[in-house]
Amino acid sequence: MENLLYTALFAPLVGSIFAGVLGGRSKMMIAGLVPSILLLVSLAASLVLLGHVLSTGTAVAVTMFDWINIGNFNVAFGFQVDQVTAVMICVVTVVSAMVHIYSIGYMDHDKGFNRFFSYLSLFVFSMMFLVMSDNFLGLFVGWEGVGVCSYLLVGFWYHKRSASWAANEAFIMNRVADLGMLLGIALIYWQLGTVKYDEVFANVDKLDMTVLLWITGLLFVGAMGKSAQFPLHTWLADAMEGPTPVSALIHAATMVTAGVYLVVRANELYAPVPEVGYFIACLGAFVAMFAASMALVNRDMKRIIAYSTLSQLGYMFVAAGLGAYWVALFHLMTHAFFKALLFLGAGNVMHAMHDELDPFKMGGLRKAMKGTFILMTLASVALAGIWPLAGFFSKDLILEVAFVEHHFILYTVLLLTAGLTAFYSFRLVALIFHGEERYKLFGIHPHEAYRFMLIAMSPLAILAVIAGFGFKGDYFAMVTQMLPATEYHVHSPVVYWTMVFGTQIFVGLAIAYAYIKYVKVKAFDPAIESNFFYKLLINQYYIPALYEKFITVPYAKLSRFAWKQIDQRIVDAIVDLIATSIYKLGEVSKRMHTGNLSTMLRLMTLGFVIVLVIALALQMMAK
Amino acid sequence: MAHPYFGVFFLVVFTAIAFIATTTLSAFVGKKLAARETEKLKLSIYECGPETSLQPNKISAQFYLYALLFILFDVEIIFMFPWAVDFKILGMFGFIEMVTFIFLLAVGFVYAWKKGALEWHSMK
Amino acid sequence: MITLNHYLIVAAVLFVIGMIGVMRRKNLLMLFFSTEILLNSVNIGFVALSHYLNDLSGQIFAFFIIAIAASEVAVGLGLLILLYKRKNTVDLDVIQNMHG
Amino acid sequence: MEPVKFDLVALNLNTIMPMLITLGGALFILIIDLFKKLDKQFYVTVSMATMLLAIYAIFQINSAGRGFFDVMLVDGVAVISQLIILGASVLFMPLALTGFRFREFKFAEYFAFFLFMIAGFQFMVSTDNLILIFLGLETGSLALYALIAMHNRQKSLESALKYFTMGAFAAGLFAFGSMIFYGITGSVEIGQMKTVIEGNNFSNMPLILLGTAFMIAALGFKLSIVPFHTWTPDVYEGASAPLAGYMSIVPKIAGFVVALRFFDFLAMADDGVVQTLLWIAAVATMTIGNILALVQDGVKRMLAYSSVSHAGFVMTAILMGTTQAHVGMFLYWTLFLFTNLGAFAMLWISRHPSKQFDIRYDHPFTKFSGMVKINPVAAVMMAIFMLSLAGIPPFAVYWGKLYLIGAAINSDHLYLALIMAINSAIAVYYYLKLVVFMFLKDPSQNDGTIYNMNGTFPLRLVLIVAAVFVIASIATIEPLSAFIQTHVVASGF
Repeated sequence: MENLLYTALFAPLVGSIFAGVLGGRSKMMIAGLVPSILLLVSLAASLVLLGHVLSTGTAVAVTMFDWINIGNFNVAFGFQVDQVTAVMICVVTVVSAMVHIYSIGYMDHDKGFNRFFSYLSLFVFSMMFLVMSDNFLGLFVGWEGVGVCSYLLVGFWYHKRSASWAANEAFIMNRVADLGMLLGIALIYWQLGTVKYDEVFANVDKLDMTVLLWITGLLFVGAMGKSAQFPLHTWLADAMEGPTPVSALIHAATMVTAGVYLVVRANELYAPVPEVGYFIACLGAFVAMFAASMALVNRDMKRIIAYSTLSQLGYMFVAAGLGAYWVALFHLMTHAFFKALLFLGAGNVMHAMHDELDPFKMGGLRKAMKGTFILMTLASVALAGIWPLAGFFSKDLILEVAFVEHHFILYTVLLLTAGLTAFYSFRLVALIFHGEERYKLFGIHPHEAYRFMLIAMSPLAILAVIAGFGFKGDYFAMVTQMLPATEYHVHSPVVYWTMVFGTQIFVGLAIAYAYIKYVKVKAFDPAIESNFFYKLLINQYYIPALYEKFITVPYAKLSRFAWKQIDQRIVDAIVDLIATSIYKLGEVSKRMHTGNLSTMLRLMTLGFVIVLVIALALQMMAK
Repeated sequence: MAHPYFGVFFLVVFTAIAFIATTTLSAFVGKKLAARETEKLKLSIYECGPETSLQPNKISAQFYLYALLFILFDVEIIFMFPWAVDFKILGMFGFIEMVTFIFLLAVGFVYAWKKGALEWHSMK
Repeated sequence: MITLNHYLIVAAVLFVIGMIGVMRRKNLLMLFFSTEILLNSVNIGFVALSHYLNDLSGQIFAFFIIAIAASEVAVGLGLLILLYKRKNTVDLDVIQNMHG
Repeated sequence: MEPVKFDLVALNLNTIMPMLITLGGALFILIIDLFKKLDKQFYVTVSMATMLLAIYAIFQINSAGRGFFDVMLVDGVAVISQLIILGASVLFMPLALTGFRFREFKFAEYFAFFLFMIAGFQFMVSTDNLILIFLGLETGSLALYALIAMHNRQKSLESALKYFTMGAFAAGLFAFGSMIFYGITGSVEIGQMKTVIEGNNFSNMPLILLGTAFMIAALGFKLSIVPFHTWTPDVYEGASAPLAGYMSIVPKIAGFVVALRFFDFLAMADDGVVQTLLWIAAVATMTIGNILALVQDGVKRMLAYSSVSHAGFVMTAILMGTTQAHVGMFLYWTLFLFTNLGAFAMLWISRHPSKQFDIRYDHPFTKFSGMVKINPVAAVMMAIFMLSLAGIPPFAVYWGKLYLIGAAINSDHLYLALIMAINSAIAVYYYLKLVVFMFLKDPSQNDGTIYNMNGTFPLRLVLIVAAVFVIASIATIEPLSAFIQTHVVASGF
């Protein structure tokens, strides 16, 4: 089992190194194939590990060696695969394996083909490291690793100014949040003297309430950054500058869910402080609604999906905040499948439309791209939460949780959001695939993606369909060995069925409305632009503008001041002075080495005399 | 002097200064004051008086090799004196040791011989 | 009466003479002479001490120093001859191609 | 007087066997050469066999202790240092099998001298008798002077002469120092000196300090302690690259062992004068070595100054006097062995007998510019050695530095630890200078093969072994330090 664990963890790293070695060269098919095959190996290993955990109910744990061993600070370099991790690694490897294969087609004509696979595999390795680590420090290392890879991949087309700006934005925002997380981990270590999950959780009751409040709060700040929760959400939409497979893998399925994973993983820390949990739930619900509203009007296909991701992350945090950790994790899993599918479909469309992102310039693509149309519709249905697809089982469950826990406001918000979700999803589908073929105006001849790309998407499609009713039972039985096994049942059957059918009907109506409104659209209607709500939403509630005005610009001014006045005049001068004086010293003493033997011998004698003088002087002083 | 290392630091600084000062001083003095002309004289054979003219028939370099070999083997004799003085006391052990010693010297001798160091005219 | 101190003073004086020679000489041959003086001053000291302490190891040390001095001379003269062949001088100022 | 009884068992010939083997090998080569002219492959094979046999003989010494009329002292320290000496020699020897012909390898004497030198250093480390130490020191050094001079370059003769002259002076200092200690204690054995001096409670301190000053000067020459280091850059520059690498390791470890035996008890005296002296010497050495390495233009000369600095770094272990420090010293040197020999071997593999890259240097920095573009494998290899020398984790020397700085902290030498850390930081600069040249500049040469044109399979093998060790040190560090620890503790240091 241990070897399997290592295989699952390190196979992507090997792939990354392989592709990285070829990084500087022009496109080589092998640089894509080898990492993909290694990821399939990793996937197989993960599945076997899942099977093992599922059948025996015991976790696989290994300690590689003592990692950091300074004084009393001792962190063993350990990994473990327990129930939660098993779910995570399977999700990660499934999605990333498919994305890898898909990318072989998607990045076909890109100059940085080899580099891309190197980064992508490195990301998978970091993500696996993150979820498999058995201590907070290892988690943090993985956390930073995925941050770096995300930076590299968002800025993959670094020659584009917007891409490198987005990469920097994502990186910097995450650093701010990571500081909180690091402080949280440091606080844990300071209080408990360990960062290993088992030991930390075993000693939670020893912690002071205030301290626990701080720890959970600080950890959540880290989670907010990575999962792009309000007010650190702006980077996610901008991160769509990266290649689409990256958006599918990192900004939908895996990395952004790391925040949820953290809360689920640290559930034993959150359990004693329901106040924090309630805050998380409220924030989650707010973000769900907030993001969904921005998705309503956006005219950028990828951004719409990104806002949808944001909104779904809100759902997950509601569940996690209310203590329904297994529900959160379940939604994480199903969401990973259908959202990755949605993104990959969007990638196909983008390819077909020559990187056009405005859905108002598309339309009627279902004839040209039948496979993509089916897959994307499937994903959208799943996202909307229509029975019997995956989204229904996980998302409706969250609604139920809110209802059962008597948080009716949250419930209402989430219900409305479900309607919005259905609306914007099918607005997109309708605009892209139905109606008139508006793209003809632009002289584009769309074509379907490579067949193997569609095949790579199909496992995700299958999972998006069956993950709900197929896995729920086993999943619940397995995961609740670790997580609190609260069943959420509405006791009155009348209320229950009313809720289920009510929701379905509500969602159905939303879909129908979207179709009616957008199927017949001929072109974008400029009249709507003067609408106040439209303005508010398309400008993302003016939040980026506010950030720009109140944080970025003053900060830039401050930095400029620090650079010009403090750094250049004082710090640099001092550093330069030290460096040049050391160098000068070298030049001076270099002159001492004249190469003349006599000088050398004299120096030697002189040295002897100096040693003698110092010795005798010291002897005097000692007396 | 509160800290025991204070003195050490003082001395490090002192040494560095003394080191640099004395070397630069000696270089300076050597450059400015050394009378170059006398050096030439010092390189002559007797270091004083008029320079000796070159010998018309130089002593062959082979001579030095002979001298070197002579010194080497001559000096090794001193290790035999103690043995010779205490021959009886050292007994068999001393004898064996000395035979080993002489054998090693003989190896050196044969080596020099075979290499032609003892041939007067073979030197190129 | 000549005591141990006299011998040691002679040894020390010889050593200092050798040391000054090592520092001042520009003729490599003279330089080697100086190092021989150094070693021989040590010999005097060793033998005197050995006699005074009534212990033989000092004299043995002296023997070995003599032997080593001889082999040192052999190697040194070998190098010196090589230098003389190439540069036609034994002035040590000619060998300062490497510096800094 | 009774005749001396001759008892073979009491001689404990095992203790002297490794040296006898190397000496025998040397004589064998000399004698063979008299009767038949053979090529260098044969001599290399014989030398390798001899050295491996000697290593085997070292492992056969099961009872550590004295032998040969109590002159030999084969304790754990002697075993480790002999292993380091022979290990470095085994790595060095294949470097003679170069692609180009170099003059020195034509002579059988080269290999004989080499084995004599090893024997000399072996004697030096496995005794505490000053006579034998002196004898070993001189045997090793005299052979080494000849080895340097045999490299047929104008500079080689110059460096041999410089090294020889200073060495002769240092020998005089060593002898005079021994004489003083003999006068104080009436013995030439370090162990008995210790007993006597500690018995008198250091009553003769001024005299002891006089002797110590002589010893510091004499050993400081061998260890290239500032200001006795002036020969180091010149000799390294003049000698062939592998020999320079070898010189930075083997004579120094022998010197360190002697210094360890000699200064260990002196440094532990109550008034701490000797300790302070060593402190100043070590700090001056690592700092000045570093500063001078900064301003060099030739890679070999830079490495020479850097090895001065490394010697100062390791010197600190002697003044600390704790077991951890002593273990760290041997550990550091073992790791340094592979790294430094590897770095010098990289220079060797790029050496051409006649082609000059620069008026003065065989290996100027500019020779390596843009190397990664035309010979990436060699560039990466070189970079690994440089990073290791700079003490960047996880490469070999990093662990040594960590161990020694840790020992400094544990023995309450906080300022020393700080200075060591600062010096390590300065050192990064000049090692990375070469890396920057290799990776960030435009190529200066047209042809990438120029960097390994002297290479043959044995040379590459040595390089690979060194590189693998440097990289894999993260795994080998544990067993290695455990091995050294047992041996050092067993010999009471």
